[in-house]
Amino acid sequence: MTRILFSDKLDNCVAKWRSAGLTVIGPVQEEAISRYAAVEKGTDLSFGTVLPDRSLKELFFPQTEPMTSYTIKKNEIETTDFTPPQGKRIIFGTRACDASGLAIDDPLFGWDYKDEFWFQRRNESVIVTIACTKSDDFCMCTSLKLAPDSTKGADVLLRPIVKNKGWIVEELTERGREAFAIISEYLLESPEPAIPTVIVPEKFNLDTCVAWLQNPENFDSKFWKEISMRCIGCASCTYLCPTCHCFDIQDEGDTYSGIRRKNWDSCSFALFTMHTSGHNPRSTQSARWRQRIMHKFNYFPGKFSVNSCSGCGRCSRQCPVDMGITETLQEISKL
Amino acid sequence: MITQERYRTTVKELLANGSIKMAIGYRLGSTPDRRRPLFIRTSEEADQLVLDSTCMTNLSGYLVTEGLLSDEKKVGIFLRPEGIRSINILAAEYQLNADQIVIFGFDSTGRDVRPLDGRNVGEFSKLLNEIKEHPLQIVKEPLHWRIEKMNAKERFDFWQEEFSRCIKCYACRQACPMCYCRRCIVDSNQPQWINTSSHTLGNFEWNIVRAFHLSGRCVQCGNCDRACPVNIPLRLINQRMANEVLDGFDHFAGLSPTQEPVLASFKKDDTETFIL
Amino acid sequence: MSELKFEPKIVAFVCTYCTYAGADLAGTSRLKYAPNVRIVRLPCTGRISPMFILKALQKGADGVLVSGCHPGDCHFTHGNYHARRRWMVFRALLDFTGISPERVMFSWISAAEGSKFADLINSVTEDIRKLGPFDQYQQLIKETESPATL
Amino acid sequence: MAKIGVFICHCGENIAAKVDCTKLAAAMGEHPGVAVSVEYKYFCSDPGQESVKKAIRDNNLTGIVIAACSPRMHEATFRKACAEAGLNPYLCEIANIREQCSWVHTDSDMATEKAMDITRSMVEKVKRNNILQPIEVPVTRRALVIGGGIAGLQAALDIANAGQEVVLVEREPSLGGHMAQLSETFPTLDCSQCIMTPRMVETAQHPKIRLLTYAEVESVDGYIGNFKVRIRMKSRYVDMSRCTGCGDCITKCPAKKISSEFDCGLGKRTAIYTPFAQSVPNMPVIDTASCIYFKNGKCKMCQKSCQLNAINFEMQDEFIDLEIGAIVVATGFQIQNTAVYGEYGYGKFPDVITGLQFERLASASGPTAGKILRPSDGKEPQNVVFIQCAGSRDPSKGVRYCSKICCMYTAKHAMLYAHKVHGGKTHIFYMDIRAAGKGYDEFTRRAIEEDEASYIRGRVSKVWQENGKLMVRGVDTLLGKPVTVVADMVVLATAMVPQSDAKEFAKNIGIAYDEYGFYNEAHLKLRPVESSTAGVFLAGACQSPKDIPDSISQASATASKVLALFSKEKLEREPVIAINNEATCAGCWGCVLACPYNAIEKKDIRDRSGRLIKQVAFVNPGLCQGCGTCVSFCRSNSLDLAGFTEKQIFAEVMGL
Repeated sequence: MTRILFSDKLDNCVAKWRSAGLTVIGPVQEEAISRYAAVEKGTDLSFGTVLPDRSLKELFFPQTEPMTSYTIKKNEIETTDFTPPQGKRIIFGTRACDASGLAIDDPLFGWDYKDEFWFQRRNESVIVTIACTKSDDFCMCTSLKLAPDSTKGADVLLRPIVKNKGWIVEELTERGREAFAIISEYLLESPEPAIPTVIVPEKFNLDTCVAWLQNPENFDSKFWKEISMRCIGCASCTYLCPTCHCFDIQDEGDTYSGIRRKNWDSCSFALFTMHTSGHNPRSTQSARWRQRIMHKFNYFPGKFSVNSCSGCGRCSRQCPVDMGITETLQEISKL
Repeated sequence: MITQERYRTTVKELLANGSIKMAIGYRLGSTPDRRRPLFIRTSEEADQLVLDSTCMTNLSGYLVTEGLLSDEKKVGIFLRPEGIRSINILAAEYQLNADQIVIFGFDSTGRDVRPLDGRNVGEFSKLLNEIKEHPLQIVKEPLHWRIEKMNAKERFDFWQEEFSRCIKCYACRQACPMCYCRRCIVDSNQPQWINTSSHTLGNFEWNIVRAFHLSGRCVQCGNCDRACPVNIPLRLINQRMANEVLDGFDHFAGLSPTQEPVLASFKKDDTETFIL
Repeated sequence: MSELKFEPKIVAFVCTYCTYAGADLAGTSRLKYAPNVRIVRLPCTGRISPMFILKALQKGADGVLVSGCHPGDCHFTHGNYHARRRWMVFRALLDFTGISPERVMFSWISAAEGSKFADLINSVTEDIRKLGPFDQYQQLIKETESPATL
Repeated sequence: MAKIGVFICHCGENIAAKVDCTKLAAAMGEHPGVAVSVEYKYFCSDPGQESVKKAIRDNNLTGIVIAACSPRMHEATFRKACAEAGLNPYLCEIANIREQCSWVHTDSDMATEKAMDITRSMVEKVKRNNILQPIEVPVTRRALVIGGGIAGLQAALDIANAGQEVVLVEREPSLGGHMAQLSETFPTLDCSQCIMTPRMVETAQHPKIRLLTYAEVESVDGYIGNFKVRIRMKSRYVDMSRCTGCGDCITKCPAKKISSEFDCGLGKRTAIYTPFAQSVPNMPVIDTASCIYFKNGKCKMCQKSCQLNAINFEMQDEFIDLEIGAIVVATGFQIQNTAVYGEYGYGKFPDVITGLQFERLASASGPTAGKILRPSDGKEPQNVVFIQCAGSRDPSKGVRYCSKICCMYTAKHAMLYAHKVHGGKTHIFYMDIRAAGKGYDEFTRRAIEEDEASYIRGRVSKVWQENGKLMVRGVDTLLGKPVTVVADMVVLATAMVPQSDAKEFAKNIGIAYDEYGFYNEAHLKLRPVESSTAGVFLAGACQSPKDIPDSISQASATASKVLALFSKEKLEREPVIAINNEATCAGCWGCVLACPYNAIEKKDIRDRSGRLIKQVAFVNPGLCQGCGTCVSFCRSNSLDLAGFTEKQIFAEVMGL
């Protein structure tokens, strides 16, 4: 027997969680895009899309985050730190790739300095992943040795049952159990079978690719130039990526007071590595694209033993010139 | 299909006889409805050329890639009329030598693709003048009507809502053939005129300054609008500014390779009814 | 709390040869006008970039005035003609994005028009007072000062 | 770390009565970066200035703000004080709290608040001020005068007489210009040649003047004080070092029926010729278009006749390169082609002539030796009709402007005619009589009252021929009826227009011109003799229609400008100029187009091997006037304006 959360009870659950002080967040279809956003009612949630346009990352690592406000006084500089936001929240209906992304970035944000903004939010969030029953041409979790029902990063895994009537609940962590205890009255024991998880075909052989990338000779391969020739150098792939985590610290304000902020930055930009002298060690777009791939599949795993990619495919899906990790690794596989 | 085949042959011929060193066109993308830029240097690559009504991207921005034109050899490029106008502006702003560009012009109605006569940008001046005089009736989308009915307060709220989504990925800028600056003003930090942070104020400043910098230069190719991953209707602003310079200064961006930039020139009798 | 009267904040960008001199003339003529305006002196209206206007708004201006020499009077022969084009375009852009032309105004004031300067400052101040504070823009500024949500 | 001094002036009671200076000083004293904040009754007084200087020295201030009257009053005073105290004068800013604060506001609290904003924003600005040094441009003390008419001669002589070198370029074979063609001049009726010729001779003989006739300016590069000018010496086919001007060649030349330009087609000349008898230099040139040898390869009569072997048919154009410090453009005017007025019959009826042709008829050295004889049959005309504004003030066919001299010369013509043809009758059709000038109105009154010129206020619609007479149909608007006047000769007061190549020439030397092609002055009122390009000055009718006294005054004015420029070895200029960041410049050249002074050039950036990498804008410090129009155009923010930099203005606005 399995416990089932029926969709018609979702409204009740949302109300219940909210009254227990949790902010409820989930996939929302807005007029222009879909993304994870706070909702007041269960019916505001939308589970129809393969994947929200924007990734889960931004709920933990927002595009701009004030850290400290400062005022330059006559003899000293007064500063007031922003504290990481307090408050528990439940993120209901993430995709496995998005949830995995959080787990991938955890070691990064904690290996020497513990980023309090990231971990405060991580500790206060319950991640409820819904296993995928649909995929599109860009999904590639399986190629990354993950799966549409991967539990990585999740506190609870839900498996949809037929006719979208609800989800089979698998509590994975203590945090997940606590959150679902709040709505236990709406969880029913029932023998409904789960819809089979979607089969995402494998697009490339990761091991082959990694081996190629690790071979120092290939750093200067002309492959990089060919594959990135059409790259226009925008940051839509990095900013929509659930694992890309680069940021820049900026002081912003008038001449004697302002706010120090943490802003997203991207290795796609020429300015990312530009030195004050004017010299740029990554002076070409191909060097920047190579860095992105190397970082995700060579340097990052070298340090944290995990690839910095969860296979969501947003980089390819959104690319203005139809590039992406998929194509690059596919081409590397063929080399 | 006929157009595509003919152009494949032409490109092969021109490559073979050394008239061009490369042609920039389109090929199939990762899904059936996608086309991606293609750099043709060999006959085999020419066989990958696809030309159909879904080829929308204005490829002219690739021409200003550093070093591409510095050997003074010619480069071919597939362009819709908007793209041809881009070439004119790039030439007028000294970013390229128009004589180095071999244009493979095309346009489409519905699913039909037809070639445009001419190879050098100058040969399209009649066509472009016709477009200026008889602009394609832009089908007004519901958003147009909505914005037209708004008062200033509502328009402000509308745009702030749109800009609040912006993540400052600069896909609009990178996709735009006109954004060829070596250093964008948003990346200039002494002083930092535009807040780099992606809060709504910073997003507003960025988008409005980009629109200003494109005024009189935008050809409405739609690259920015298509590139925007968060679907901000940038086309509406650029269209509005194009109308403004056309009505105000009779300036139709990209009409000729010697056209004076509208904001670097003036007429003594320019309208000034708004000045107190 | 007592009802505080709204005092508009107005920033004026002016050229030194005409409008700044006109403002000086208003002073030497001891004309009285509203104290709400802050003047930024530039060599020529040609030097006035649209960025200045945006920064004035960011500093909380409820209205911005840009002013220079009449056409034909420019000390630099045609800086003001260039400025006029930019203004027209930028003004249309602001208007389209919801910043009413009533908040960003342009004028020609010569060095001899001290009284025009005083009158204009008075009328602009009153107009902005009627429009009220630019709450919408100030809301944007406030947002930048609040912690990231969620 | 900034150490700013703030000095708040009471200006007696002028500021202190409205602005709480003590509060202001206290508040500024608390502002970051402010080391000194003091108030005083009169900072502009000697003790006031001394206290500022002392504060600068005692505190090692890095910048000062004087909160006082307008910078237009005392900026120079306090900058000087700064310099005397060892602080760069450009590290001083003025906060205008008098003209723009205390004098114009009634509410003391609000005025104080405003004064604080103004002062604070200037403190923020001055923190970002840079040390600037006046720009020094070396000056080549040699002037180029282009045009050998009366304006050019006057400018050349004035400059040369002051001891400076002059190169005078005239494209015709002789000096003289239009003035040499005139018979008598208004309002004195003295002989034009008589006052002109001595000037021409003086110029030619002047030790400081290098005269280059039959020469044209080929190109002008460089900038004020440092122009590089290339002159094309057109081949005369006469070796000037050998020719003595004996005139034997001219007498022997078989091609004698060539219409004389100098006589406006009323006289004839030879193929080897001097334009007129008093030509300076008095050395002939060969007109290759008319020369029989150049056309047929046979003749060489002139060469045979020349005892001095001065004739050289192989001569080629030569180029002279000159270093020049200042240029006076005095390229003059031409008269409008009257063919546009078909109804006046010019060209169709030989006895319809232009005013300039009449000058030649009336001139003692002219084709008729000063007798007024009509071109068709050489008879003395008994009735002459003058038509004024034959081109001027006529937007439909002619030009919109007034040619300024025609009212006067038509009156003069009527008088000359009356003096030469006793009993002759003159009718003058006019729109208005514009006779503003010393002795001018008196002169036209004389024409009417003493010489019985009959003025008819109205325009002429048609001139036709009937029974050997010219019939002039016009309207007398004062009587309100049409009139027809029978005439033996009709004289048209044609419009003065720019030289036909005026625009091309302006582009060549880099100056601005108006819709007609007259050259634009830098400022119509304040800088009427300077062109838009620093170091290039305008004299005479190339700028707008002018009479002789005006041309000469303007020429002398240009001379004084040139001499002022030459008074020092180096030209010192305010360092408020644009500068370009070459690393970020994209080379779109919008700035080049926007610059009112042509101060922005294209500069090549090359790598070590000399390969061209890119071109960027370069602001010529000699030409930039510091308006900043280029800066706000520059999309990449590469250009900036010293003294009003982006950083300074940003800080100023952010300090408000």
